[in-house]
This record gives sequence, structure tokens and C-alpha cells, in this order.
Amino acid sequence: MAVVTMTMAKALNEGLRRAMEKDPKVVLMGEDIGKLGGVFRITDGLQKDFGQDRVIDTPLGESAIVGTAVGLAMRGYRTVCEIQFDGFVFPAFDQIVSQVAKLHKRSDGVYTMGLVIRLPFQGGIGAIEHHSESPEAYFAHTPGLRVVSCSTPNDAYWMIQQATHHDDPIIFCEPKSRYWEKGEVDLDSPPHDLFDAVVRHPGTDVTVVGYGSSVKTMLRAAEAAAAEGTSLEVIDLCGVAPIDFDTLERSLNKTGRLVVVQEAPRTASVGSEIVAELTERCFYSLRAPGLRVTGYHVPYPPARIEEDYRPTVDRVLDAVDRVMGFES
Amino acid sequence: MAVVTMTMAKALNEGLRRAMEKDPKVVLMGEDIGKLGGVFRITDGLQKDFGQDRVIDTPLGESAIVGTAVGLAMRGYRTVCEIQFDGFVFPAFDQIVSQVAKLHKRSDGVYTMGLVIRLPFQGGIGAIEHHSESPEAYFAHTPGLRVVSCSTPNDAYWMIQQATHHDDPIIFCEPKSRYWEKGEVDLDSPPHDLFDAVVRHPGTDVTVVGYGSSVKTMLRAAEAAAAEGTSLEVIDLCGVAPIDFDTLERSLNKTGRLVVVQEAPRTASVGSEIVAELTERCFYSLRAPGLRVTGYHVPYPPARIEEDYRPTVDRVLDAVDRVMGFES
Amino acid sequence: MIDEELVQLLTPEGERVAHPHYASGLSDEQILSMYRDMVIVRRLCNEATSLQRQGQLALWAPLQGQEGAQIGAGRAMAPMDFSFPTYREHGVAWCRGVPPENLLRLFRAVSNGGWDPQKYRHHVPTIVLGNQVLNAVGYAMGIQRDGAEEAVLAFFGDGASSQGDVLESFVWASSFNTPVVFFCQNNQFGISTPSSIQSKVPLFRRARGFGFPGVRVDGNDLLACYEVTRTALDLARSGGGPTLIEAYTYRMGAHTTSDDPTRYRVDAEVEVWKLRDPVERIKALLVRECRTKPAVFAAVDAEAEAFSLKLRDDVLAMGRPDPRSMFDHAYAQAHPLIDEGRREMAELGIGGVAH
Amino acid sequence: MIDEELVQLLTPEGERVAHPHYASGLSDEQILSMYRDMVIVRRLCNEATSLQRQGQLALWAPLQGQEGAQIGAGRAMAPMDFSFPTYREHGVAWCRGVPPENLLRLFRAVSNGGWDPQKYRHHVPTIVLGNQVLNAVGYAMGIQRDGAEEAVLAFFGDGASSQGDVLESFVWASSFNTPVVFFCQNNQFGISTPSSIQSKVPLFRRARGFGFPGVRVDGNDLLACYEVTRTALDLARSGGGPTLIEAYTYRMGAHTTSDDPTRYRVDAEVEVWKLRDPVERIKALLVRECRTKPAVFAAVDAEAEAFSLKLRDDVLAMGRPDPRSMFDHAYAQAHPLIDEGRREMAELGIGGVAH
Ligand SMILES: Cc1ncc(C[n+]2csc(CCOP(=O)(O)OP(=O)(O)O)c2C)c(N)n1
Ligand SMILES: Cc1ncc(C[n+]2csc(CCOP(=O)(O)OP(=O)(O)O)c2C)c(N)n1
Ligand SMILES: [Mg+2]
Ligand SMILES: [Mg+2]
Repeated sequence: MAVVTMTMAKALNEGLRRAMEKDPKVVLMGEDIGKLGGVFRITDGLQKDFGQDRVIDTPLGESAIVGTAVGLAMRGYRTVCEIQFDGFVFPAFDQIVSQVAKLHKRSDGVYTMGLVIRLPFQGGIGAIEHHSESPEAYFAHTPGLRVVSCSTPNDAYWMIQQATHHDDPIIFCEPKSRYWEKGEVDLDSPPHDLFDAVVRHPGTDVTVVGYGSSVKTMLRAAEAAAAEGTSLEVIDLCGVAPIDFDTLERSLNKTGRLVVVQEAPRTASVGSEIVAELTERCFYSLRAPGLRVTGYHVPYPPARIEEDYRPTVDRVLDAVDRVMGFES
Repeated sequence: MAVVTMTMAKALNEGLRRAMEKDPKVVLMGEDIGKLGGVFRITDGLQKDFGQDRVIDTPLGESAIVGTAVGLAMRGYRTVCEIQFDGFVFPAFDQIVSQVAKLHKRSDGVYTMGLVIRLPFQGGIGAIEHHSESPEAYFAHTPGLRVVSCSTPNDAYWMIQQATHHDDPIIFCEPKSRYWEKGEVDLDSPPHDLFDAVVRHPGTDVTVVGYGSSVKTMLRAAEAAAAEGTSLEVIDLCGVAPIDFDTLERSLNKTGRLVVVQEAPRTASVGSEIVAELTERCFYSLRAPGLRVTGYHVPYPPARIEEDYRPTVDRVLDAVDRVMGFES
Repeated sequence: MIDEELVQLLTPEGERVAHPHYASGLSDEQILSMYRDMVIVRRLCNEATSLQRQGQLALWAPLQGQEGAQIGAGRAMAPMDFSFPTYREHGVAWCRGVPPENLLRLFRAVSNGGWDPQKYRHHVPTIVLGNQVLNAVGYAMGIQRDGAEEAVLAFFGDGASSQGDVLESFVWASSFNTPVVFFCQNNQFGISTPSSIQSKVPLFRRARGFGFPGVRVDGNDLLACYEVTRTALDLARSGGGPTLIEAYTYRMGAHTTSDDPTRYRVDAEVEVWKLRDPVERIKALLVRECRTKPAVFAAVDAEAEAFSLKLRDDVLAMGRPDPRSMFDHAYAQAHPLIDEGRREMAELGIGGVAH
Repeated sequence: MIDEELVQLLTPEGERVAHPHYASGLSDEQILSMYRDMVIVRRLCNEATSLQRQGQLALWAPLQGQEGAQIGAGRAMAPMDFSFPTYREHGVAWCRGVPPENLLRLFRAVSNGGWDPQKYRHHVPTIVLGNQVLNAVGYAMGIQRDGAEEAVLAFFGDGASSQGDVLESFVWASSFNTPVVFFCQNNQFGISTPSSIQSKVPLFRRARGFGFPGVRVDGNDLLACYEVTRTALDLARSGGGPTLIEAYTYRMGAHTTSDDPTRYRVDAEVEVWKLRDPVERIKALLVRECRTKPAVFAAVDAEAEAFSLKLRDDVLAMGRPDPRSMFDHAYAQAHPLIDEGRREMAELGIGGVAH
């Protein structure tokens, strides 16, 4: 079994390389992804090895990147689009919602929209405005789309391949603050199916659910809570839409307490969905209402104060205390 | 007290007229709103009376309609933008999310984005694709924006005025299937504040919450339920973001049971938010989990089968039965 | 209105005119066959309008006046070429072989598409203005990667020409030199909005500034539309890159059956354009030059009549879709919310036995 | 590279050249004063770059090489005109009177804006490429409605020129004949992407097809940039409608301090452009023609040096904002989720005493 240690950025790069090797119809498109290798170097070296026809440096324009990927999909190509930063996906929103999400249906299944839209998302890297957004709820809300997020190099390596070979359009959310953290990657077999939620830390008192950058925060909270005698079960969603509710339900039926963690603002979010759906599924098991630890309802703040916007270990523990306190 | 009977379409028209009379800085922009009076005739006659500078027939392009409205707002104008149909708001999504929602903040309060984006939304008129969407969750999720929806001519008349004079950007959702229904309009005083939820039918057993087109469905369900001995309290949100949770909470603390009705798909929706938030606020009052009666997780279907997609009285009653049955 | 920049091979009276770059190489048979196409799609359009009036269609978007542009462009395509229509290209769909009753499924509100786009190499309608033009450029990028000798014909209107998506398409098509021909039917209105609000200069001129040629053609001149489109498609297929064709024409009817054009235009204008009717123009040519007999025209009319009767029957036979079909093809792979929706509908007893 | 379409009033060596339509009317004092501007903003840029290297700024987007275009354009504006920058128009901001330390607030990540845009009639930065150009057209529509004699100057880059928003701006500006001047600095790169990928023909030509004039100006020629911009703004202010100015220039430095240009361009190219340095060009003119003394240049350098020291101090003095400030101005009117956020933060003990 080949296990290699690498960063998430490298794992994505290797995963894309492997997906391209496996299927000659896989092409990459985006701004500055060729010669430069992308601003995060995720596509580093791929244009050199696969040529300009498969790793395409595009003119500037997200609507066009996605809009042409739709046409390529009609022609049998699987395009992995890179959106340079989360905040720049909105010019493409119309093509995503009106075409990408609906064309499989509108063509009665004749065309599959097997394309991937890669979004470096969430904050925590000290960037300027529009570079730290968490737009996943918009896509999760949209029928026809799927959304995933990776939180480890191993998941990144495998999930980008699974997403590329998947026949539905997938918004692939990469927690950019984790790009440079290393981890072991098993090159031989995938750790789980693409949309499976993964228990990252087993526990018994509170089910804590999140994805992307929040996974690290939750794990640190679990450590801190353990020191205080509270056992957190940390679940990494991986599949943000659809959500693997069976795994969540199992956990919640055990713990009876739920905390959801996300950087995105709270209203009508993935966190809202998790709380609403699990309340319905596990009503009799619930010992407290599910709580959401989220970004505030304000535009993403300047980076110097972003750590007071993003969920912190403290805020997670605070919510844990509150759900634990509900019975006393 | 002047009370006049008119359609919601006419009420919006009269409301816009009054807003324009009151404030010369109010301008209207949109495709075909001038000479034609808009495809729904909401702006009928206004160009004739206020001139082409205040009722502007624009070139075709939603991003430009909203993008220029931002510039007009910087110059002190209050633009009421008409988006011809819900499904055509997405080309403007970037301007809405990146500029409209954020510029008040980015300018440290120097500029107010007091503009209104009118969206004829929801289905039920037998239209072709993209003419029956319910995109309100996207906007409700976005900090910096506000969302409202009217369900009666009286509300339409007053809410469009309140929205136009409001200093924050407002997505004004008009249930197009109700445009031609008549109701009494009190020309003298507004029925409620812009974001106030309104109890449309008092009841004691189940709190049923919705907005726009769903209000009629809920009221009919309340009638049917009453015949069976179940008393529904029907609440019209009016303010979709922010939501008047105090009113909902009061009702739910009384009934202990919640059903939310919306045409939009369920995942990460306004309905998810209501259930999640009210579960948190009213945990000990809840006798059953809040249920959501929504559109399915599919692209809006062809109109011949749309009534099986949109929440029906039957489906609402089914949910009512389920929350009523939870204790037995 | 008619200027020297306009490619014309036939006067409104059906007389041939010479053009320095274009000449019609169509045989009499071909012209007659295209005349037949025009008559049939016009008949189709009339039938659809009356079906809508009778409540059998939810909506109809008539093409009257644009038959010359659409049949000219549609017939200029090679079999392996691919077209991307809006919601009004009934004439093009006809040329591509889309069964007319399929064409009406959208308007009967029983489908959001209506036919197999791959089979006819004619995309299903795109209603969000401009979206399909970018999709067309992407499809053309696929052709390049496949090394195929094919071209794409992307349709849009004068209104849509203002949309960012259409304009970005110009950038991309030029940058990648894609085999795509942009076919803009300037029918002078986007619903009520005159094309002068979209552009103060003729639309075809826009192409130049994006680095590729633009041509304005008399959109009511079938022969000119055919030749200009064929030439542009040939160029595209052989690696010569994109062309923008502006077919200058006129929407004789309403925008759709929901529209009331008397609110924004005067009858006199419509009357003027009646004199430029693309169908009559070809008929005049056939009579004068090809000596086509009245019996032939009568036969075409009869065929169109029979065609429309069959169309009517086919439309009336289109039942309400099974509501459960809304779950089909929403996703290509299994999805829990689809399963759940199917289950819920079955429990509600909707749509017969659950599958 | 230099072609006859390019407006130039000064050779790279600082010698005057005649142009049929434009002539510089600037006095020696004005030229010297604009030279001073260029030196100071270049110094500002160097200081910001080293502040970033020292961890005092999160990012910096250098303008080196574009001083001629920016000071030329910025100084051509009338006081009541309004400018819409991207994230790189430090030179324009300087001309508008924006305090330089305010300019750095964005890059120190203590603000998403940084100054009062209304006070300086210079908008805060727009980072989503192209958005501001539509906003600028809207602002110009406001000017028209107010009957004011003002004009708008909208900045964007060669990369952004491909965005739908920029292209739609052209449509609207032409349609409404708005008093807006589009100023595209073609610095030949959008990060790593050469401008040839955005357009195969000179960008200024795009305007013509939208119905208004385009001009290409030597962006490293301060005098030409000034005259061309002033003329276009005058035209706009007097009802003549929009102009597109393409300032053909070169980004001497990296895209931002996060960028590594060695990955996508060769040193030789940079060296060539050093010979066209806009600051040196004016200095040469001043020496030769205005007989400016070395002491004057030394004084400017000294002033720039002092300026940069003060700037450094000002930046270092910028503390971390109160986290509670994130709730200010998120909305203009009361909002329950803002109140709740403030309350929650107070309970967490963040940011001192709750207000
Ligand atoms: C993005 C978008 N905005 C608005 C509409 C509503 N709409 C449908 S057709 C139309 C006018 C289109 O005019 P044009 O492009 O000239 O095509 P034509 O109808 O004349 O064939 C409008 C505004 C739409 N379909 N899509
Ligand atoms: C909509 C959008 N997409 C992508 C980006 C990321 N980005 C920032 S600058 C840049 C290149 C811009 O090039 P250009 O317009 O030439 O301006 P320059 O940086 O050269 O001044 C890109 C792609 C962005 N800011 N906005
Ligand atoms: Mg038209
Ligand atoms: Mg550039």
C-alpha cells in the first residue's frame, strides 16, 4: 500500500493528474491555471504535461468558463473549472443555476453535466475582500447540483477524482486555509464514497458537524472538551449536498445533542438544513435544540478581525456547554 | 378612510406612483417597463406621467440594471428595478451579492443602497421554464440584503412604498399568481411595518407559516382543517429576511406545532431557517418537530404538472396531520 | 433602412441583385424546397397560435417574418453541424428535422425541452437570454479538441445582444478561434424594446472590435441568408474562426401570444414590412424565374394544410405528463432527495403506482 | 509594438512629438507637479511593497510602470468628476486627494474600503473585476438626471475587459449617451494571462462597434494620457457621450506581492519596458526642455522620502479594528441579526465593553 505524505494542494494536484490520465476527456479550465499553475498552484505542471488543449488558460470571465464547460459537457468532455476565489463565482451563478443544474433534466437525460467547479473557499488566510467567502448554501439549495468539501489531503486526492468522474455537476469546495497542511495520502484506495460523512473523532455526548476548515476547529474543540470531561463526536460532512443524514442520525440518536459549525452566515444555510432535518428525524432523541455556530450576518469582515467572525474553538465550546446545559 | 378595491397588480402600480410622487429621487428601471408598462403591467402609465428619465426602458441585461442602480444609489437615487421574471435575476446575482449587499458596509456607511429589486416570483401561472422560480433563499442567506413578500393588494400597496423609502436594499418578491386577485386597499394608513409577520387566521393547534402564494394555500388548509376540528394559526411572514421571529415564537409557544409552507425547494431554505431557529427558541414548547412542505428537489417542472410540485392544501393538511399525530 | 452594408441577393420584389462577394448557387429545386420549408413553418406558426388561443398551448412565440433568415440559415448547415436556438427558431428546428410536435411540447408545457438535441444536432431551447451562446462556444471548443470538421451556429436576438454572456462569447470565440457562427436575428424588437436601445450602430459592426468579421444580411432574403451563413460555416469548419451574422429582419407578429404589440408600435410600420415578406419574395422569384406553376404552389399549400391538421392532432394527443416524471433526470446518479420525493409522491397517491 | 494608432506626445526619450488631434497645453509648473506626483506614488508603492514584505500589509498591488497613465488620467479630472478605481489605481487616488494611509487600510486588512469616497469623489476599490464599470455608468446616469456638468472616469484592466459587466457597460453608456469615460490600462497582463488572450486586436477598437469612439494612448506618456483623458472628459461633460481610452502600458512589477511573474514572463521583456519608464521620460523632458535643476529633483526625492517615512509610521500606527465594528454599517437600518451578533460578541467578551 503506497502511502505518501503531502499537502492538500499537492494532493489535489496529484488527484487531478490521475483523473486526467484515466480519462482523456477530462480538461481543466480557468484563469491562470496553465503557465502559472493557478494562484494556489493546484494545477502546477499539468499544462506542461497535458498540453494547452487540456489545461486551458482562459480569458477572464467566470460566466464564460462555466458556460463553455456546459458546451464541452454536451460534447462529452468533463471539465474541471477553477474559480480563482470563492467570491468570484457569482458572475458564473446564472450559468450554474440556469444551465449546469438544469440541462440534464431539460435534455431528458441526453446530456450529462459531469463537470466540476472548484472553489477555494472559506477564510483564514488573511486575504482582502471577496477572497474568503463561503457560498456553499447557494449551491446546496439548488436542485440539480451537488456540493462537496474536503478537509484532509487524503480526501482531497480521492474526492477530486471521484467528483471528476461523477456524472452530475459538483461544486467542489476547497478550504484554502488548509491547502498547505500535510497529511498522509493512500494512493491505492479511496477512504469513502464521495458523499459519505466521516466520523473524525468518536464521542458520546454531543454530535458536532461541519466541513472544510471547520473540521480542524471541531477536532480542537473535541480535545478541549475531553479535558473537561465532555465527549464530542466530530463528523466531517464531506458531502454538503446531498448530506449523508443517515450517519448524522446515527450519531445524534446516540448523543442527543447537536452543534453545527460553519463559516457561512447562519440564515438559510447548510447548518439550518442540518438542524431542521435532524430535528425531524431524531425528535425523540433530542435532549436540546441543535445549535449553529456560524459566521455573523455581516459581509465578511477585514482579515484583521476575521478570526472573530469565523467560528472559534471557544464559540464551539460555548455551544457545547449550552446544549449540555439544557437538561440541568 | 379611503378604502378601494383593486388587484395586487394595480395596488403595486398605485404604490409605485405614490412613492414616486413623494420622492423625486425614486426612479424605475427595467426591461419593457415604460411604453409597455411591463409584461405584467405593474408600471403601466408611469412613464407617461413621470417621463423617460424616471421610468427607464433599459437595454437588455439584468447585471446592468442592478449595476447601474448601484451607481444611481451612490448619487442619491432610489431605484426600483424590475426583473421581468424570477428566473432572470441570476445574471444580476453578482452585482447583488458583491455590490448591492456590501457597498454600504464597504463605504463605511457613506452610501446607502436604498434600492428595490422587484421579482415576480413563484409559480402557478402555467408558464414555461425559468418563469416560476422561488429564489428568495439565496437572498435571505446574504448579509446586507433584505427580502420581503406581499400576499394581498393592501400589503402590496404599502409594502412597495415602505421598501422604496427604506435605506437598505430589498428584494421585493411578488407572487405573480396573485397579481390579478382583488382585495381592499386602505389608502390612508399602512397595515403593519415592513418586516412584521401577520397572523392571517388565528388558531390554537398548529402554527402554519408561509409567504407569497402560499398564504392562500394555508388559508384554505385552515378552513379544511377547521372542518375536521383542527385549528390552524396561519402566519404570513411578509418579512422573509429578517424574519419576525417574535411573532412566530409567540404563536408556537401557544400551539407547540409548526408547519412551514413554501414553493422553493427545501434544502437550506427559508423553511429550514424557520424550523431551525424556532426549534432553538421554543424547544420546550414543541410537541412535534417543525415540518416543511416545499417544492421538491428538482428543477421546476413543466407547468402541466406544476401543481404537483407546488405545495397543495392536501400536502399542508398531511403535514398538519403528522404534527398532530406526534403525541398520540 | 436598406444600406450598402446589407448583403442582398434578391430585392423585395424577388428580383436578383448582384453582390461583390456572394452569389446564390442554389438550383431551382433547392429554392422550391426551401420555399416549401418556409410555407410549412409559417403554417406551423399559425396553427400554434390558434392552438394557443384555444387554450391548447400555454404560450407561443411566433416567427412570422423571420422565415427567410431561419430557413436560409438552417438549410445552410451541414448535417454534422450543431445549432443552438433561442425559443423562436422553429424554422431552424424544422430544417434540422426536429418533429414539429416535439417543438410544441415546450409550449404545451409538458416538457422543458422537447426533443433529443443530440439526435437532431439542434439544442433544446434556451430561455435565459444569451446563456446558449456561451454553451455554443464551448461546444465549438469540443469540436476543436475532437479535430472534427464541424461548426456551430448560435442564434440570438437583437435584445440578447446586450447580455454579458453573448458579449463574452465574442471574446472567447475570437481568443480560441472557435468554429462558431453567431447568427443574430435583428427583428428590431426585444419584446417592446426597439433595437435602437440596444445599439445605436448596426449590430454586425460589433464583431470587428472583437477581432472577427461581421456581416449584415437582409434577413428577409432567403438566398442571401443561405449564402452568407454557408460561407461563414465553411470558414469556421476550415479553421477560419467565428463570424457574426446580423440578419436584419422584422418580427411581423407579437413577441409571444401574451404580448400586445399595439402598445409599442404602429400599424404603418408593420404594413411596410409586409411588402418585404420573405415568403412572398421567394414566391415571386419562383414565378418569374423558375416558372413554377400555380399547381406546384397549390400542392405546397395543400401539404402545409395537411401538415397542420396532423400537427393539431399530435398536439391534442399530448397528455399531461406523469407528475412523477419530474424526478427523472433531475440527476444522472442516485440522489437521496430524489428517492424521497418519489416516495412522498407515491404516498400522496399521485401519478399512479410508484416505481 | 508602437503603431500609428497610438497617441503619443512624448517619445520614450522624452522628446516631444506632434499629433494631429492632441497637443499638450501643460505648463512647465504643471509638468513638474505631475512629475512629483509620479515620484511620490512610486515611492508609496515601494514603501508598501516593503511593508508587505515585513508582514505589515496583507498584500500589495504595485503600480510601477503605470504612473504615467494614472497621474495623467487622475490630473485630467475636474474636481467634481468622479472616478471608479480597481485595486491598483493608487496614482489616481493620490490625485483625488485620498490620504495615502487610507489607501493602505485595505491592504493592511483593517478595512474593505478605506476612505470616504464621496469626499474625494473617488470610489473605494472594487475587487470583483468589472463590477465598478457598471456602477460608474449608473453614477453617470445620475449626473444626467441631476443636470450636472460632471463626468465619470471608470478604470479597469485588460483582463477585466473580457468581463460581461464591462461589455454591458459599453452597451448602456452608448444607449444612454452617459457622461462616462472608460479608462482601460492595458498593462499586458491579467495576473499571468497575456492581453493577447483577451483580445487579438487592440482593445480600444472595441468601442467603435458599440457606437462610441475608442482611443489608444501611450500609457507611459504622461502628457498624452493627460490630454486624451481631458479631451474625453470634456466631451462627456458637454453631452458628447462615452469614450474608451486604452492606455497601452506595462506592469513592471508583480501582479501583487503574492505573485511570481518569473513563472510567466521573461526578464528581457521587462528590460525593454524599463527603457519606456514613464517617470524617467518626464524627467528627461524636464531636464531638456524646462531646464529643471538637479536641486529640484533632489527636493522631490527628499519629499518622497519624507512622505514614505510618514506613511510607514501611519501604517504601523493602524491598530487592529474593534471586532465589533464588523456590525457597523452592515445595514443602514436596525436589523435583529445585527443586534444579536453584537450581543453574542459582548457575551463572548470580545472587543471590550458592548455598546
Ligand atoms: C436573462 C433574461 N432576461 C429577460 C428575459 C425575458 N425576455 C424574454 S424574450 C425577451 C426579449 C428578447 O429579445 P430578442 O433577444 O431580440 O429576441 P426576440 O424575442 O426578438 O426573438 C425578454 C426580455 C429572458 N428570457 N432572459
Ligand atoms: C470576477 C473576478 N475574477 C477573478 C478575479 C481574480 N483576479 C484579480 S486581479 C486579476 C487579473 C486582472 O487583470 P486586469 O484586469 O488586466 O488588471 P490588472 O491586475 O492587470 O491591473 C484576476 C483574475 C477577480 N478579482 N474578480
Ligand atoms: Mg428581437
Ligand atoms: Mg492587466
